[in-house]
This record gives sequence, structure tokens and C-alpha cells, in this order.
Amino acid sequence: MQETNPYVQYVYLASAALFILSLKWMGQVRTARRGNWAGTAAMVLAVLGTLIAGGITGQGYLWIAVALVVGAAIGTPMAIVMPMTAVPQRTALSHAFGGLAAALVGVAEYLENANSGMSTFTVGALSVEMLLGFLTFTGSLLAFGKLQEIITTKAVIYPGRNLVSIGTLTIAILSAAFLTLNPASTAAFGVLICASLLFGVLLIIPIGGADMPTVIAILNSYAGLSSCAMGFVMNNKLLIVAGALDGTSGLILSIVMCKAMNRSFANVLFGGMGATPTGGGAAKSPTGKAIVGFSIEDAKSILQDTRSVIIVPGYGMAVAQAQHAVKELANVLAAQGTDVKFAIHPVAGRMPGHMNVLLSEADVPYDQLVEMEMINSSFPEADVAIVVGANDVTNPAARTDKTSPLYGMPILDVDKARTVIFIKRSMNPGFAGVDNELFGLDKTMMVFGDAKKVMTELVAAFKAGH
Amino acid sequence: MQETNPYVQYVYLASAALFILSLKWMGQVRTARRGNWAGTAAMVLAVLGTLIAGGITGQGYLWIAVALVVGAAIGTPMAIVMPMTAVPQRTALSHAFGGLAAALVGVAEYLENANSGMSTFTVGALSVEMLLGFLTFTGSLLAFGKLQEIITTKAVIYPGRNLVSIGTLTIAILSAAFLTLNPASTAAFGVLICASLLFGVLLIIPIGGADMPTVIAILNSYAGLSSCAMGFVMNNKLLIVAGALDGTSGLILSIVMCKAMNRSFANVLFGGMGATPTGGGAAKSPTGKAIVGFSIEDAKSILQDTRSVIIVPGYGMAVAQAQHAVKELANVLAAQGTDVKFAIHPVAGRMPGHMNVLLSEADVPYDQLVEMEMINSSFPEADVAIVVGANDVTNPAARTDKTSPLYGMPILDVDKARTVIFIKRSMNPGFAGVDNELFGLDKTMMVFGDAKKVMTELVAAFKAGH
Amino acid sequence: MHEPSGLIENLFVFVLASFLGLELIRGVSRLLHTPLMSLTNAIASIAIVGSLLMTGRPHESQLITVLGAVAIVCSTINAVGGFLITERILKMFKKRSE
Amino acid sequence: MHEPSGLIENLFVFVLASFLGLELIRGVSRLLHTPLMSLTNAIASIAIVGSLLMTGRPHESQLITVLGAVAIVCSTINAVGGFLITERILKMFKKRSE
Ligand SMILES: NC(=O)c1ccc[n+]([C@@H]2O[C@H](COP(=O)([O-])OP(=O)(O)OC[C@H]3O[C@@H](n4cnc5c(N)ncnc54)[C@H](OP(=O)(O)O)[C@@H]3O)[C@@H](O)[C@H]2O)c1
Ligand SMILES: NC(=O)c1ccc[n+]([C@@H]2O[C@H](COP(=O)([O-])OP(=O)(O)OC[C@H]3O[C@@H](n4cnc5c(N)ncnc54)[C@H](OP(=O)(O)O)[C@@H]3O)[C@@H](O)[C@H]2O)c1
Repeated sequence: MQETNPYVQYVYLASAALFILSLKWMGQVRTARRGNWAGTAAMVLAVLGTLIAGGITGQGYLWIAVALVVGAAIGTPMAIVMPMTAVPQRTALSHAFGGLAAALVGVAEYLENANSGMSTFTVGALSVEMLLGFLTFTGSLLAFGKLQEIITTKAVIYPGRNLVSIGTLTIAILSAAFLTLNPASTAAFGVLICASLLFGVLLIIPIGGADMPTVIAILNSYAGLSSCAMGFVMNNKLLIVAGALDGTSGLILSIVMCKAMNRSFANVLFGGMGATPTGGGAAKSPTGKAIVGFSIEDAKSILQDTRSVIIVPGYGMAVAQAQHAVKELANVLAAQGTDVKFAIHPVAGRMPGHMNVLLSEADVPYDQLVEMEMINSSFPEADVAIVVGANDVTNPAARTDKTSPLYGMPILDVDKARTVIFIKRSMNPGFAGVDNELFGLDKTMMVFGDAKKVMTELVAAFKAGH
Repeated sequence: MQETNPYVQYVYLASAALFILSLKWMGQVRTARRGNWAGTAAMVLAVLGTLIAGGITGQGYLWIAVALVVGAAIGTPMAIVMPMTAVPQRTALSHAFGGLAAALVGVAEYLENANSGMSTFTVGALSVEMLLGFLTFTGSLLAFGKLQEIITTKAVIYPGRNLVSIGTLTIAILSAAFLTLNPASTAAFGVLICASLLFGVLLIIPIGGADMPTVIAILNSYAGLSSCAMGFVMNNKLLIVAGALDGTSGLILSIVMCKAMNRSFANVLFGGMGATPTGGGAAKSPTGKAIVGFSIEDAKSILQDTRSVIIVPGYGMAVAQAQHAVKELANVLAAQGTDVKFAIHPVAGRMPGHMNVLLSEADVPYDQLVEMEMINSSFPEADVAIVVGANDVTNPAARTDKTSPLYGMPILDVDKARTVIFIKRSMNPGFAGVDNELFGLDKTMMVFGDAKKVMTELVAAFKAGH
Repeated sequence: MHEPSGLIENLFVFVLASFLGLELIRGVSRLLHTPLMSLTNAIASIAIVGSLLMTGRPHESQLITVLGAVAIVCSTINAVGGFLITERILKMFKKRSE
Repeated sequence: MHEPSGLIENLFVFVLASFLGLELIRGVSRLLHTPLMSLTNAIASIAIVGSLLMTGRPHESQLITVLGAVAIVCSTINAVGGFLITERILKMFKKRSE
């Protein structure tokens, strides 16, 4: 399927260059917005270029117009209404659409040309496109379900799951190979589709909800490679460039996330095959020592007249949507002359940069957000570290306990502060399911409750007290 | 000219990938040698691929074999015998060969097809190839001459030179344009060649010998773009990839150098057009104060029993080939318990990384070489800074004197050390032609003489004294 | 070997774009990983190019047109949503320059 | 427009390779700029591919073969010299691991 208008290729070249610039500019805060604009412009160029490519009938333009309007009508409100904390879910859902689109184009292309003789290579590329597209579709849908807590967020581990997953993948690959050699076999075509859809499900089921962001990055990579395959089928270089950029970016992002969490990349890549069930479930009082909860007033008295405080936000702040209340507390503390900083762990929360996004939303000035490597040396001089719904990223087991799943992950040294205030709802562990011995330290003050509630009350107490 | 054997393209693809990996690996010391091997392998693949490309006659193989052997027989000894300090010259000479090769292929291609009808685009690309190839040839030859001091290293400034240069370039471009529109015009062809050769000369003449490394990087870029143009003419993607990698790398390197020296990139790019003659010639005793030279014994007595010494090497060390003697002095000082470090300024010497290369050659351990940004905070605690043949990179005028050509260049803060020993032959200024007020400070000790001689004598004095 | 037109050219493009992707993403500051994920998510909707061609051209079977149209709807949701959300996220970063 | 075969493909390759070059070189440590210059110098001898094709193929005029052969000699000097010198320079860095 060649474009008949030769100038289209130059439009595509410009579009590809803009996609590249888009990623380049996204590399720095200063130019990031320009990067997003370049990406948008590139996509618009790609669409316009295709519309003038030639060969489109009047009837065709009608179909296209309707479809574009429907898509925009659905996509726009979804993007505008969505709360910021739902970014991971939204991304997953969006990937499902992307994967489906690529797969459907593959199906359409196959149906059109199955009997008119395609080269072996073309059918092979088509098979790859459909396999990746369909598994991205179901995989992303499932990831969405887990993140939105429509289905259980727990890793579903059933006996023989590795066998079932590998079996399904093998069937998908074999049917793809068979189809490649016998393009006319509708049976192989059907099996390929079903096996791909099923494999997407099997890939995600054994993964816990909290691992989803990494998985989404991988699915992004698969979606990109699927577009790449489409590019080979259609002999379209823009598809290849954008698909390859996407494919590699998903790969790199997930590798970065895995490293920061000290997890094996292979584990995530092969969808939790051989994933060791981590700790699991709620934990008891860790050291056996009785742990008492402190009151808002206790916390207030500790925070009064401190010289310096470091706030450590985590997943709990995101869940409780407590970022504005946290910012208020920072204001109150600053008003009494305290030096306040935020310690940002690279994998605090559930997606890379999660804390940055939330705190920026709450108008916390950019320069108060200090990355882990920079702030760790400041804890020994801090009077108080306030941990707001973070847990794993402060757990010293990562430094000392070789058997812990956290072992080796760099952490925030909150235990070096003079006093540590932990704000969370219970003694339950965090994402990794590991107890945190800090809870039992003498210098620790547990304040149980929802992060937003505790923060709001603390601010109120300060305001009343003055 | 298409390759008839389709598999060649896959060999070329592998070669292109290896070139990319080569540059990637060259990015880090740990993998740099692997990078060079990858580059070599890529070139071998490129040659082997071309040899099996098809269409080469038995007679042709004979010519090729002879030419390859002759080239290797000249290139190998040149590379092995050459002293390390001559790297800039060697690179310049090599570029001259590279530019000539590209240009000659262009000429041959033109002669063969001039009358058999080439597309406008092809002739345009051919013209670019010849223009860049020939100007790289003469430009690099001249740069070689200046660096080797076969011709004057001074910038040759004559009245109206801007007019002459721009005029020549205009003629070259016009004849290229004319040729593109009239491929059969041998007159335009001849004018293009002559104007290009002449422009290469005019480009380099007004540039001082010391600016040559930057110019060489630019010429590298031109040579790469010339190969790129060849790739468009021959429809050969490997040429395009390697040429583009080369073209951009030369560009970036020269920009980096210009930045580190605080010079305008445009000035160098357009070959010293509008270059302001800097200071020029030898300077007098700077502050008017009488400056006395100190003896080897004076220097020795200062250096005895010091706690910490920072050695600052510069261009003079390279000229005097004093790196081994410097290393010996460092050994002697270390033996008496002194902490010795080397301060590496990014543009000390005459090419990027010059000092690193020389000191590594003299076996100075890698971790004693400290980059400017890191060492500047150590000068206030250093007992003595020994400046060996460096000048501009220590000149405080860069910090204070807005009118100085050095103004804005980051420098090594040797003046913060308790005592500064300058080892150089005279009161003459360095590359930028600017006086250095440090020479007149009370804490400064000038030791006049050739760097190697002074160093050797100093070592001898230490050994005798103990 | 039955080789489709342009295969080798496409392979060159693929290899270069992949290396380029690796280099570009490695340079992105950690701070920006969330908007980056959302941007690449939007870029993945490039499949819209294929969808448009599928839908717009005349086909024997209406089914193909319908499949293409569904693909357009999906890609458009993806594209519009992705770029808008990236913009929303980035707006939060603007405080820096204030 | 009289367009030679493969022009647009070649432009794609050129644009991608140029961006890639920019990204790759920006990442090179300053310490390695000297061997990098010498390496890219060697890579510039890729013109040897064109020289080989020119020399090896049958031509009406012997002059073309001679020009090609001279070009091969020049490129080979460039290539051999460039890689050998890079190796020599890099050998000096090896002390680090000792
Ligand atoms: N950032 C990423 O890219 C990424 C991606 C995937 C996985 N992860 C993983 O996620 C973890 C992140 O560490 P983290 O310290 O931020 O989170 P965490 O270890 O999961 O701990 C979060 C804590 O917040 C508390 N919490 C939950 N809801 C709360 C609420 N409404 N109010 C107050 N507290 C609440 C929970 O305790 P209670 O239930 O007792 O309240 C929980 O212990 C790491 O293990 C990381 O590896 C990160
Ligand atoms: N590294 C690069 O990439 C690069 C490229 C182009 C230009 N540059 C420029 O080069 C300069 C480098 O600064 P620099 O401090 O290294 O060098 P410099 O400022 O040029 O000073 C070198 C000094 O060494 C002395 N010298 C020369 N031969 C000597 C010998 N045999 N024994 C002892 N001393 C000798 C000279 O003084 P006497 O004549 O009195 O002995 C001269 O003052 C900067 O201005 C930089 O911008 C650098």
C-alpha cells in the first residue's frame, strides 16, 4: 500500500524530525512543554500528510471525519476531567486503545490481501503486529483494571501458571510462524488472535497492582514495536521511526524503574513468571514491641520551634490526595521560621516522578524538592523527618537485611534524623510487603490516620495554637 | 551506481550499526577501546562488503589490491612512528587525505556520467561533495603546515581578506549551482574545483596556529558531510550514516572547544573572517615591576617538606615533551610525603584532552588527574602550585578584565595557593597573547627555562639533596 | 528470498531510530519520567496513519472500512488524551521559572 | 521534479544519523576528546567505499580508474592511521584499571 502523492514522504520526514525533537526537548524541564508541542505538531502533520496521500475516496473522508470526531469527543473529556493521581490508570487505558488500533489495522490489512499474495516477510511483519497489538490490548486493559481496583490488585498466583503462560505464548508464536508460511490459513489467523489476546491476560494476572507502572512502560514498548511492524508492512518510514522511538523509550523507562526498585528486569519483562510472592498480606507489630500511636497534639509539640524539618512523601500521600494539606503544613512551619525541605525518592509512589508531579500540583516550589542523593547528607542535621504515607523508601532493611526483597535499593536515611514522625493508617507494610523496623524505634512517633486528615488537623492545631 | 549483490546491503547495515556502537563506546574510558575495535571492524566490513558488491572486474581487483597495499604501507608507519605530541598535525594531514579521496571520487563520478544524463539532484550532490572535499583537502594541508611549523603559525591578516574569502566562496557556490543546472559544462566543473581548492587555503590563512585544533574539528565535519553527499550520489546508506555521524561529531567537538575557550563559534566556522587580531607578539614585563627569575635551588627549598602540591601542566609541557620529567618530580615529592595532584584544565595545551593524553603516556595514575571543576576548591589549601608551561589557563584577567580576549573563560585558581612557581622560558604571553599579572605577584616565583630542562634539574637537585 | 520493496531501507531506518531512542531517553531527567510516559503514550498513537489509510481507501469488503474506523477512534482517543495530559502535567512544573 | 531513486529514504537516514551523532557525541567525556577526534578522523575514511566501487568497475576511460586508485590510497592511509593512533592513545588510559 503505497502513497501515490510523492510529497507526502516529505511531510512524513518533517513529522519524524518533530517526534525526535519532541523527545529531545522532553529531556529538560525548561524545554519540556516545547517538547509536548512538537509532539502534537508531529502528530497533526502525520495525519494531514496521510489525508493528502492520495487514494482516499469521498466516502472514505466521511468515515474518517466521523471517526476522528468520535475519538476526540471521547478522548478530550477523559483527559481533562481525570484527576492527577489517576495518571497511571489513564495511561494503561490509553495503551489498550493504542494496542487495539494497531492490531485492528493488522487484521484489516490481512483480510484485504490474504488471497492476493503477500510476501513472506510482509505476512511475518503482520503477524508480529497483530501479536503485539492484541497482547498490549488485553494486557493494558487488565493493568487498568488492577490500578483502578476494578479487579483484585493482588498478584494472582496459581499453580502451573508458568506452564500456561509459556504454552499460550508458544501457541501464538507457532501460529504466527504457520501463518507466515501459509498466508491463506484463516485457522492460523484465528488462533493467533485468540492466543495473543489470552497471553496479554496471562501476562498481567500474576503481577501485583503496584508493579503495574513498570509493566505499563513495557506495554508501551510493545505498542511501539507493533507500530513499527505496521511500518514494515506498509513500507511507511514514519511509522517505523515513531514506533522505534516508542519501543526503546518504554524499554529504557522500565529498566530505570526496575533498577531504582532493585528488581529483576527479566521478571517484569516475562510478566511475573517466576516472581517470588513477596511477604504478602498485613504484618504484625514488627519487633514484637508494643507500639503506641501518638496524637496530633504530640506531633505539634515536637514540630514547634524546630530549626529544620524534612518531609518525606510516599504512596500514602498520593492515595489520600494529601499534597495540598502537606503544602499547608510546610507553609505553617516556614512561617514559624523552620527550614522545610521535601525528600524525593525516585520510586516513591507508584510511578516515576509521582511525588514531583503531586507536589508541583500543590504549588510546592521546585527548589524545595530535593532528590535522594542530595538530601541524604542532610538528615543527620534535621530535627524532625515527617514521613507522610511513605514506607518502603525509608526501610533500613534495604541496607542490612540480605533476605529482604528490598535489599540493595537505595533509601532515604530518615532514621538519622533526631525524631521521625510516621503518618499512616496502620502498622501494615507498603508495596513490598516488608515490615519496617523504624516503627519500633524510640525516636519514632507513629501518628495513625489518613494522611490528609492528619495533615489538615495538624495545620488546624498550629493555627489554633498561635 | 547500484550494487548488484543484494546481500551487500545487509553487510552495510551491520557496518553502520558498528560505527554507531563505536561512537557510543568511545563515550566512556571503560569501553573506549572496545569502541575503537568496533570502528575498525565496521570499516573492514564496509570494505569487504563493497568488494563482494558485484560488478568489479578482475583487472579492478588488481588495481584495488595494489592501492590498498600502498595505502596501508604509508599509513601504518606514519601512525606507529609518530610521537604523541604530534597528534594534531597527524590528524590534520589525515583529513587532507580524507578530503582528497572524497573529492576525487566525485571527480571520477562526474567524468564518467557527465554526458550520460544525471538527475539535477545527483549533480547538486556531486558539486557539494567536490566543494567540501577539495576545501577540506587544501584547508587541512595548510593546517598541517601551521601545526608542524612548516609555514608561519601566525594568523596572516591582509587588508580586504574578508572580501577575497567571501568572493572565492561565492564563485565556488555559483559554479556549483551552474553545474547543477548544466551538468555538461566542463568550464563550471573546472572553476568549481579551483575555487574550492583556493577557498580551503583562504579559510585557514587568517587563523593562528593555536586555533588549529578547533579548525580541524570543523574540517572533520566538512569531510564527513562530503562523504554524506557521496552517499546521496551513489545511493549508499552506509556512506550517509558514517558521513553524518562524522559531520555532527566534528561540529559538536568544535562547539565544545569554542565554549571552553570562550570564543565565538561563528568566527571559527567562517574561518577567522572578522577575527580580531589578539594582542599579538611578545609582551613586556606586565605590571612594569621588575621581575626576577629564581633558581632551581630556590624552587627546591620551597618544595621541600610541603604538605600538598598541585601541578598545573600546559602547552609548554607538551612543547618541551616534559611529561616524563614532571612525573619524576611528582614521584620525588610523593616520596618525601607530599600529596601531589595534577590540575587539568579542559583547554590546556592545544587540543581537547591534551594533558590527559601526555600524562597518561608518562604513567601518571588516572586518579591523580583532577578536572578543573573539582580541583579549584583545593588551591586555597595547597602549599605550592607548580605551573609547568601553562599560562592562559591560569590568567585571572579571565575573571576580571572585560576587555581581555580571555574574559569569561573559566580558569584554574592557582593564585589562591600559598606559593606559585611558574616554569616557562620568558615573560612572553601564551596563545591568547595576553599578559598574565600573576607573574608579578609576591607569592609568585618565576623559574625561567625549558620545562623539561628545569624539571630534570629539579629532580636531580632533590635526589642530590637527600 | 522473496523481498518486499524497501526492506533494507526500512531496516536502516529502524536501526537508526532505535539507537536514537535509546540515547534520547537516557538523557531525560528523572523528574520528567511521568510526563515522558504520557508523551510516549501519545506517540504510540502513530498507528493512526495506518488506520487512516485503511479506512479511506476503497475496499471490496465494508468490514475493512469499519475495522479501520474503529482503529481511528482508538488512536484518536490515545493521541488527544496523551498530549492533553502531558500538557496538564507539565503546567505544574512551570512554577520553576516564576 | 526529476527525483533520483531512493532520495527520500536517504533523507530519512541522513536526518536520523545526524540526530544520533549529536546525541552520541554530547555524551563523550571530555577526557576522551582527543581519541574521539582521532576515531572520527578514521571514520571519515568511509569514502573508501566509493573509491573501491570507482576503481573496481570497468570504465571507458582509464583516468577514472586511476583517480579511484589514488582515492583508495588516500582513504586507506586515513583509515589505518586513524584506528592505529586511537589505539595508541587509548592504551595510555588503561592504567586506570591497574
Ligand atoms: N515510583 C515508581 O515508579 C514505582 C513503581 C512501582 C512500584 N513502586 C514501589 O512502590 C513503593 C513506593 O514506596 P513508598 O514508600 O512511596 O510507598 P509504600 O512503601 O507502598 O508505602 C505506602 C504507605 O502508605 C500508607 N498509606 C496508604 N494509604 C494511606 C492513606 N490514605 N493515608 C496515609 N497513609 C497511607 C500505607 O500504610 P497504611 O496502609 O498503614 O496506611 C503504606 O505503608 C516502593 O516499594 C517501590 O518499589 C514504585
Ligand atoms: N586545548 C585546546 O583544545 C585548545 C585548542 C586551541 C587553542 N587553545 C588555547 O591554548 C591555550 C592553552 O593554555 P595553556 O595555558 O596550556 O598554554 P598557553 O597559554 O599557550 O601558554 C603556554 C606557555 O608555555 C610556555 N612555553 C612554551 N614552550 C615552552 C617550553 N619549551 N618550556 C617551558 N615553557 C614553554 C610559553 O611561554 P614562554 O614562551 O615564555 O616559554 C607559554 O606562555 C588557551 O588559550 C586555549 O584557549 C586550546
